[in-house]
Amino acid sequence: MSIQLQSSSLEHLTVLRGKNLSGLVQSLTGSVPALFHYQKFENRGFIANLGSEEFLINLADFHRDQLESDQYAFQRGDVVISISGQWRELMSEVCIYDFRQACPGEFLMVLVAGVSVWMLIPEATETLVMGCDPTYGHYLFKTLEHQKNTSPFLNHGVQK
Amino acid sequence: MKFIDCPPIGRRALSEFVYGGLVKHEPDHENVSESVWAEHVFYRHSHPQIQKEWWYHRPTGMWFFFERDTLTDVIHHVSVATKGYANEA
Amino acid sequence: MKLRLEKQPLEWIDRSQSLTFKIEGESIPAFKGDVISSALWAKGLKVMGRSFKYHRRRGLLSLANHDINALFQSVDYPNIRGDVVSAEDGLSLTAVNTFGNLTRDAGSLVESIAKFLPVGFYYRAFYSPKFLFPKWESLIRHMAGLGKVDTNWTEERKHKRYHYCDVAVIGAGPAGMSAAIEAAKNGVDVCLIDENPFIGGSLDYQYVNESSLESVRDNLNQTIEEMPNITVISSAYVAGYYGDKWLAVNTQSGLIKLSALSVVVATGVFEQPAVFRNNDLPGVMNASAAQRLIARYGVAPCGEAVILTSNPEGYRAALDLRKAGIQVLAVLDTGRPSHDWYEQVSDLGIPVYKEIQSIEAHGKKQLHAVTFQVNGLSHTLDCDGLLMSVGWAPAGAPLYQAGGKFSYDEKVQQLLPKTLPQGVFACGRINGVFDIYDQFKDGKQTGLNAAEYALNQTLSPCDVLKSPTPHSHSYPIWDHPKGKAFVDFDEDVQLKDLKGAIAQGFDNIELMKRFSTIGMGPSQGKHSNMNGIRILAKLTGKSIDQTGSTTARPMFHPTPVSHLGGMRFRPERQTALHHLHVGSQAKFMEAGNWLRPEYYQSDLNRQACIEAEVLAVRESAGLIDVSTLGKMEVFGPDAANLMDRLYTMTMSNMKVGASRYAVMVDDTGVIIDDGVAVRYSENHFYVTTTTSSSDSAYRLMQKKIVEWGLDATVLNRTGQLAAMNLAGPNSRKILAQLTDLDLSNEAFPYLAMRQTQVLGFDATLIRVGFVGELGYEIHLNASDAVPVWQALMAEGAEFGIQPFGVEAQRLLRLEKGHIIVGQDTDGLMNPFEAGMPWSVHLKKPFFIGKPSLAKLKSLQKRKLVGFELLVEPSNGDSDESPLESNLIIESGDIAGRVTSVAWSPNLDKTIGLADVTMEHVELDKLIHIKLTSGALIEAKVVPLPFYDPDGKRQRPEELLEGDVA
Amino acid sequence: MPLRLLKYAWKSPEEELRFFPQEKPLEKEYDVVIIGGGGHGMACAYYLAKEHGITNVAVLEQGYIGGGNTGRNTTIVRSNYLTSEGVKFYDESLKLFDDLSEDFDLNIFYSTRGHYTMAHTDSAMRTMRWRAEVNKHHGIDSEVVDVETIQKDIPYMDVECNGQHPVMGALYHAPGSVARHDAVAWGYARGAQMRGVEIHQKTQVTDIKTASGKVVGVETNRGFIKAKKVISMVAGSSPRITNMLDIKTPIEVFPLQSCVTEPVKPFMNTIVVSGSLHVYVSQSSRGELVMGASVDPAELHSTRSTLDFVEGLTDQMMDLFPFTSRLKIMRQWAGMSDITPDFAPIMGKTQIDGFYLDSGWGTWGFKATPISGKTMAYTVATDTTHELIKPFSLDRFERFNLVGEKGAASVGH
Repeated sequence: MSIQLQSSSLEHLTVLRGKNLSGLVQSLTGSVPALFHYQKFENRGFIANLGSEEFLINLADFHRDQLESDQYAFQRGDVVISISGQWRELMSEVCIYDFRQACPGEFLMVLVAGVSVWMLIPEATETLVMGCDPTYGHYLFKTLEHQKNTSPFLNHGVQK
Repeated sequence: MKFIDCPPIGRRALSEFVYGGLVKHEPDHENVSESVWAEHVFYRHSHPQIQKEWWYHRPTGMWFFFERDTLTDVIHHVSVATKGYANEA
Repeated sequence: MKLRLEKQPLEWIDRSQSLTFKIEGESIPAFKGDVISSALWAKGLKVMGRSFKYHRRRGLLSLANHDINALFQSVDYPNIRGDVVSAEDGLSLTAVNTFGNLTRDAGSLVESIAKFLPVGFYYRAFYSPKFLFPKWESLIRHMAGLGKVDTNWTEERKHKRYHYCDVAVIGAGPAGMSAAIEAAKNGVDVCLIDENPFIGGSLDYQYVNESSLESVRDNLNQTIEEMPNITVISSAYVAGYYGDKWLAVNTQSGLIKLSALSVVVATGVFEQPAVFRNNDLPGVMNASAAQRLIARYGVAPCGEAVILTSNPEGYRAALDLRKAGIQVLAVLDTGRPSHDWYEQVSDLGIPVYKEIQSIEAHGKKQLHAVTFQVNGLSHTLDCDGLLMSVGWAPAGAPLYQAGGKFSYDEKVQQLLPKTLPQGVFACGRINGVFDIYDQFKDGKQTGLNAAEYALNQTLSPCDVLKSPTPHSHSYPIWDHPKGKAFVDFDEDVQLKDLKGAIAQGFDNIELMKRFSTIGMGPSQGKHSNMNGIRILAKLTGKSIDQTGSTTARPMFHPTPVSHLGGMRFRPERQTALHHLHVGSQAKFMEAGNWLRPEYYQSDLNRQACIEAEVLAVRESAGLIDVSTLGKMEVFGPDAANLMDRLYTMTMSNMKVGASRYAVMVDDTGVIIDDGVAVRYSENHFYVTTTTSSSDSAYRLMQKKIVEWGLDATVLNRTGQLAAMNLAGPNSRKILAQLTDLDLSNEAFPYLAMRQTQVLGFDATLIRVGFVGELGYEIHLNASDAVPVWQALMAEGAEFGIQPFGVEAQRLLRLEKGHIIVGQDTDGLMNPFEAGMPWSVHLKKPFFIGKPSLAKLKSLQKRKLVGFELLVEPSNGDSDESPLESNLIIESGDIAGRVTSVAWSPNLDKTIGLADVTMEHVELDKLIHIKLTSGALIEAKVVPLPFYDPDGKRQRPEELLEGDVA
Repeated sequence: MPLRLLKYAWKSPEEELRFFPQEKPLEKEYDVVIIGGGGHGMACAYYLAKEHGITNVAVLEQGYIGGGNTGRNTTIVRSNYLTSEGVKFYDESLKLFDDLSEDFDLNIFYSTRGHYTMAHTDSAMRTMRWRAEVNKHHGIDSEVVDVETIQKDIPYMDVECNGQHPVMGALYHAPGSVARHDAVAWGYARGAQMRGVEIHQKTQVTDIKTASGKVVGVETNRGFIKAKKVISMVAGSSPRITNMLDIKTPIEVFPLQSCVTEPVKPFMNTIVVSGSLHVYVSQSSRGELVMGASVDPAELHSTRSTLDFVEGLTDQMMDLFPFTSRLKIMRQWAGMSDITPDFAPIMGKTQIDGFYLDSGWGTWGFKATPISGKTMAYTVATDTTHELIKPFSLDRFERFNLVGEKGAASVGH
């Protein structure tokens, strides 16, 4: 089964918190994704809606001076893992979430191998992008690699 | 192992949640008697019943209210814990 | 005697692939596809195991994992089940629990004293005189247990995975297959699970020779193979039904945790042995076992067979044996048959004895003859096979675990599902449906209903198809004055044992089970519980339903630890500076799921390394990674109000740019966390928590914001930020090299906070004094931590800066009398007891635990105090030092305990903190520490802090501004 | 061959003396009604009869004798508690246990194995030393041992724990024992019955009646029974009973699960507990490894089993004992733990005259069986709270006078 893993970081990853963030996001990108959805932009850019008072963004265009009062931005150094190929199969070993319900465009926050991660659910054949707290990054990557390399389920599936 | 339908985050496994205890109404600190306070802190009727509980969803950091039957473990109602909700009604 | 037959139409073995394995040194030929038991039987080795208590010879009983007669040991595994484990080339096995081997087992001497060992004998002896019990116990333990563990076995961990479907069908027999197909036709995803390597169930061993079913069988198999929405999981069993339709499916690759919307239980029935004298002789087996042996492995169960039956299935077995060329001497029917198979058997000229009244088997090492009575006349037939077909018990484990209820149906003489939880269905023989065509129909109806349930549709009505006639004998039990009528083969429980237990008052199902151990062996009652219930009901004069049954708990079959445990998913965290610590020879210690440098190793011993780090901080400069502290941003219009409510001290009057110690208590006033809070702006605070409570404190903060309805936000930045503490008299000089900020006392006093840049990176600096020297805590983005640490170390090199670890910090803070929450405090300590009454601002209108603290203030019974030893251990009679948790003993009573203690190289004495009762808190009071050896040494209560009491070192500018307690 | 077995050899089962006498008809009134026919209830009845001559007693059991937590625990007995109150109480219990077989004329298989509580962190080591010091002060055999000692005594344990959370030392408690749990309940039951106490199984208390603040009797599924003294000894069902009297308590009920492996030849002679890894294990006389962990994460009045429990437990077991990966889990089950905020029991009188409570047993009820029965019997018979249970009164909470057992009890069983 073909699965590739790659670990990286996102230079402009930022969490926005505060009031009237929809307005800010609108001015940055021209639209606002629905709750727990994301929109993709070029150069790994994206903007994800985590609720009326929170957005996770990776946009080179964003600058702190665009913030109004009661708006806060905090840099994020998440470890970002890209999984290409049959990522759903790999996830079935480490994540209880039923990915049958995950649709492209969804921003999913879920536990993977005991660590909280976020994911950008991609189109069918595209690469999954997931991020986690940087201090868990080495553990998560190591764990996923190990599962990928050793699991009989990834080689044979559940069917005999 | 259970799945719970949690608007707005969908059908989620209970293993993603942390139990946060009963939803209780804290007495006013200014005028509370010692016995009322002790009752609030310690005492309750904890027989099997449907009770309203705090449950924390770890990946999103959201608090939910579950109305759960402590006899059958059936969760009858789920809602996002809205601000100030616990102090109402 | 060779018992291998000609090729059978549906056999599982591949005769083109031969292999050899060994049992106790003897070579056994086998074909690929054989199980251990079938290969042994084929070779004529009918003694496959020795029984648990009496070491009696045991042969095939169920050939279906319903008993453990054939249990083996290899060099790698204990308790290998011969009936279901494949014969592998080169495998070498021995029997388990023998004192010798299968042929000669000294353990069988036990049987000669069996009359002294009635049911529960071990409760009645061995305890008096008391001192002898350990000797008896050792003997009992010697006799106990099955396979042997080799403690040098390496760890095996299998993979686990989750899988999701709409309808899960357990059991791929005629009903289960029909259910799966019908559900799939309705457009849902189906998983069909069967414990055998091939689907088919009874179709493939009980109905092999029914020519009318050939096309039906082919059709079912082909449809299942072709339907894309049916996933077959074979060689897999449902170890347990859990929670809301979660099935733990154990496969040979590992555990599949299968979640379904509806579940169809088509697990069928376990054939139950009859109970009569010597019913355990090798050669006496269930009729279905004989049919499996022939159909799957092409092995004859015997040369000359007698069949004991109470149902049509026994006749079907007779036909199958005859077809395989085995002589059937007679069919012994407990009733008066009238069905088609009986006619067929009669037509073949096989004698049928009706309404037989008793039965008994004979043989020494294996079955030689059967004696039975008809019309008061005794008959004996010499034979080597006695096949029992007297009834069935539901394989109901998943239904019981799902909360289903069974009740006894007198018509079918079987326990049938009575009420089932929503979305859980049963079909086939477990449902009492015995006609094969009805089984297809029942499966189909049920499959439709399961699909409808999964699709949230109204369920279609079902016909009741259960058998109009019994398929089980209501009491297949024939007593004999000489006993040896076995009910539970695993545990060697005989009919007389159950009678004994009941007679003594263990006369309800659970007590009888616990006293006699029926059903408690590895088969968990699959072949014994039903007979046990029948016996109890009969002897107590109750109905089966009144008698009830024991609970069928997971596991369905014993399930390997390696499968259940699976891979290790134990998250571990590393700070951004981890690799620098590794490069500096850090000795790491675990702190929750973090790794932290305990100290940095050099040529010196541990203690000397730590002391060198301590001295560097006191004399010049040290640098410690404190990134594991919880780090929370608190902001929003109500941020100040929130901070006031969370912590015992007032936070709202803190100035922007200031810091303050922060203690959090729970509702009962117990200290649960501490840290440092700073104010970035009117509506923006930043607060640290202890390493261990970062997650729980964050959760609590979020919860309280919701509960109190405050317009504030908290963000957990623990992993996103790094933090380090630069401390020591030269810290200012070193830091000044990396920042343009005015670090002078006037511009940046003690307890102040400044947001600035360090080495060009955004950073927060806090002038803290945890270790009691001039010092700066630097908080910054984790990605910037490495260059800043390296620059500080480089700039500090000329001052002899040292990285220091947790141990040095613990000593440094002890010299300053600062507590560590969780070490100096316990699960009940409040701030008054911790010696920090100044941290409780009871004048605030509201904070967590305030009413408790208001009460506890006047109830103080103990307090943390500082102490120093009067005589250093090195100067005393012995050199034993006090340890943390040594007790304070006054007038013979416990008056407290040492919470922290260390020898201070700076003060040249041993100092510590002790939690003592209020009678002993006065300064200069002598207290007595009881050393681990029991010796008492004297210590004196002294003021805190021990070191630099005026705080001149941490704030050389004297008190200028800031928020001082 | 012990001589005792000879006398059974020549009898048919029917000739044997009944272990339990035939149940007598339920009377309309008793001096004392004990709710709950588990170990505690039976022990209380036994001591009421034996030591106080009170025999007009009915034990009402909704199921069968010993069918609650008595039959669901992992049978460990120890006294290495953290507080003086706990240590004294459990030490008395151990002394009683030691003589029970002879008292009962029934072997309860009281087997002294030695009990290790492994410490995997600095702070656990401090707690172990704290317990050891308190224990020693009260004359309990208890000490902190180092890794070398552990390895010598349990050579098959992986003290490195697979590289994560290695063992740093342990609390060793030589008197730590196991006993055949069912036999304890049966022995007390028989002893009580022989002295005239009646045991009524399948008799469920549905209400407790009071008049002017005093107990007058209990309502059951078999009718009303008059009694001036009613003792609730129902562990996980305590909140259901206290609710009948509108008594609020700090008790919360959590499932506590256990499991056993298939039997293997005995190789493990000690009891091993690891607080950090949430495992405790001993090997029974049948050869099964009997294992447990901490309570379930949320309140529940149920004895259902979960997969999460057995997955977690086996995962941690393999860290301590790698070779157990090749054993199989045979059966899992659960009991209901009635847990208090300070992890100490609630015992003695209540605000209702004539209603006595024995509850809050958390995960330690079995080891307290003899002493609970004895002290509760004393308290009920003399109407004076027994000295040993004074610290465990229900009203300690509103007085903010909690017992500090939380530190130690959370890790040991």
